[in-house]
Amino acid sequence: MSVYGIHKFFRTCLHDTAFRDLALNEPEAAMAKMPISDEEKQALRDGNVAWLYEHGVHAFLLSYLTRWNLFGVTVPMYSERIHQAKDWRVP
Amino acid sequence: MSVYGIHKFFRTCLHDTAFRDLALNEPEAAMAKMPISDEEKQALRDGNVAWLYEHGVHAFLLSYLTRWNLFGVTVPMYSERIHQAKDWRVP
Amino acid sequence: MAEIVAGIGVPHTPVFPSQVARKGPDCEEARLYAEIEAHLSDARADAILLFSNDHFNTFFLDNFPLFAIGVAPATSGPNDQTPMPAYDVPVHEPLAAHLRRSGVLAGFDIALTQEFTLDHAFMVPWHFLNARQRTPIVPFFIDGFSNPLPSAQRAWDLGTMLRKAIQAYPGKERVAVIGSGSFSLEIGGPLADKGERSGTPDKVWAGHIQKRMEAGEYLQLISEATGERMARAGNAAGELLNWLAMIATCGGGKPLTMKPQVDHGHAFGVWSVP
Amino acid sequence: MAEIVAGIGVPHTPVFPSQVARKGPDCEEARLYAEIEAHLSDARADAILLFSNDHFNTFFLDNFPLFAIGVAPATSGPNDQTPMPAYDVPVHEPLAAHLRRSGVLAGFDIALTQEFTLDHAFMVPWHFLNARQRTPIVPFFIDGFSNPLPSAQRAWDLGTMLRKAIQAYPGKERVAVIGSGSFSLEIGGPLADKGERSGTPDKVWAGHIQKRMEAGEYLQLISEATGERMARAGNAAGELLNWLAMIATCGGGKPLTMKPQVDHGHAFGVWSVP
Ligand SMILES: [Fe+3]
Ligand SMILES: [Fe+3]
Repeated sequence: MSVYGIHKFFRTCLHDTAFRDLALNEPEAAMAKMPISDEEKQALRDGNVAWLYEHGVHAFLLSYLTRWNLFGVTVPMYSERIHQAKDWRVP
Repeated sequence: MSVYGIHKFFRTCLHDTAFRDLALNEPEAAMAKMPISDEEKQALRDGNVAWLYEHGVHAFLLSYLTRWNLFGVTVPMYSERIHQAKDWRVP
Repeated sequence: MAEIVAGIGVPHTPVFPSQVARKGPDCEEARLYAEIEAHLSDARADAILLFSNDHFNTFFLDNFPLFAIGVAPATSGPNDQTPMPAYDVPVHEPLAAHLRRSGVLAGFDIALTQEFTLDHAFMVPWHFLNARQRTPIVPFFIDGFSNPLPSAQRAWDLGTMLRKAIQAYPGKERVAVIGSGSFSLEIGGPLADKGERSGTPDKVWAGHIQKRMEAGEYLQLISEATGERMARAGNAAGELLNWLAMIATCGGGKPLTMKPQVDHGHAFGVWSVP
Repeated sequence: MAEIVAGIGVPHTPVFPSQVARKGPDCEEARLYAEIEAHLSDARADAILLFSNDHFNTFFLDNFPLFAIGVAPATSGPNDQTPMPAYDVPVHEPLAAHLRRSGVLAGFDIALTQEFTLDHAFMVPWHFLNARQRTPIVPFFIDGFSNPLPSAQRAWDLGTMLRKAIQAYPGKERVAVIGSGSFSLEIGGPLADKGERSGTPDKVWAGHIQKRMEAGEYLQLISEATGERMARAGNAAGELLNWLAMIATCGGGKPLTMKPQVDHGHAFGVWSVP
């Protein structure tokens, strides 16, 4: 899994305000516009940032969740969850 | 002059059929949508392919003129004119 | 340890698919491609590394890579209105990702392309050589069309690096390598034939390239194939770089067979893979 | 023969413009940038080569260059909603085109970018150092943010090549060189501070980089700054590459001054230009 679609989802949220509004108001419709798998969709719905990070999502783009509290994710929630993630950078 | 706008004009004609139709039916409106200079516009209006080539337009993109006879340029006209151009490749 | 099992050079002339559809399987192009398709099929490849050059279709000058590699599950084409069937194309994503990573770590500044379609430069070879087999490809984009081009030495070094990277790939894949393009071809420029949109301005250079390749004289060819020399053979003559990268990836041996179409300034070749 | 007249390293922290606007000209960041702005102004540059890294704003993974150079009459920014003034930015197009051409001919596979906007990585340095002078820039994009990164050696070699290319430019331009970014910074990852979106996970590494630079120990720094080492200092720590390219372009001398902001994992530096 390349997580390209997840990256595109977040990047589009920043650069396309109409898409961002859709992601906030109708997240299922927004996700359907992106090449993301069912597993990835579930992780987004759950705000499961640890799973997303462990599967290769760039943390900078992932943290866009907190810019607009997408899927209800706040900074404290995000921080607590991301610190549970296995960090694949450090072997 | 980078002739980037001329390159973009031709490339958009191939990839965007609405723009191509505009270029055929309202060439002034089509040119106005692109970052091209007045001098470049005049060369397009005149079908002055030698001038455009000499100023650095990629011949492959330039020859898109003949795909749809943009600005009235046909293959025989194009060929005759391009052979008048100074070829900057061969010193 | 993946293995290189076939090396192939072919043109990607965009009118060939429609011409062959019209003229039938006995025309020259049909037979030349069919022989190579048979060779490729016999090689039982699991992946095909395909070097070719975009013609301002996949990429434009707003962000034009010198080298790029497509890393995605799949792609499609043609994206440039070439009269030919449309195809969905599987990509060998893990091998593509490995080659991109290996290249960057080895000092090759290769752009990463995760969402893209392909123009005739990739799809004409696909149509004739792989539309039946549907072996996943790794699309490798070399700028052979927008000056300044990478040097012939750089294209060669790229292939040499990719050869090592393929051999270091942690899988048992059998990898075929294709390079695609012309040795002499001018489209739309002053070197085109009078009254035509294109032409083959330097058949002597095209023939010379063939002789150098048949003799395995790549060092000499690389020093001869300067940007200026290629430009004088037409504005698509830089497509030689796709062949050089293919040959280096295959280890720099001689062609097993090489059949020119002299009037077209290109050839159909099969390489040894020592 | 153009001439290199200043070398500068600064951070591009996106909150700095709004913070400084709020806190006024006596706050630490305001003073640090102001000193460097004065140095740059004294250098009377005709062009500024600015190395920085895009953060998925100018480029995305559909076509993500490892190295790219902006060749256009002008650009603008920020394109990423950084709270700061919007600017139109002149580009030194002839120098940019020369450096791209020189780089390709020297074996650097640099993407060509003829229509683009800039994110905070370029616009924060512009805002503090050049918004008054408005010296035309040459934007040079180095991937310091999306793995795999170019190696530290590659960034150094890039700068060494660009130094020669600047000196070979057929014009009398005075060229300043800026590299921008952090030595340790994590945004959104597990190394961020608890409860925060970012953090400075490796102040020791940032301090070590500063010591290496002050001693001119670049060979050692290059061998230490592996992709893994930088990654352990945070997902933006690869921005060190922008500094290394700047220092090599300036001839590899020692900094004249280097003032760290330890808590931020970055520094403000001015280089000798031997
Ligand atoms: Fe071609
Ligand atoms: Fe940054």
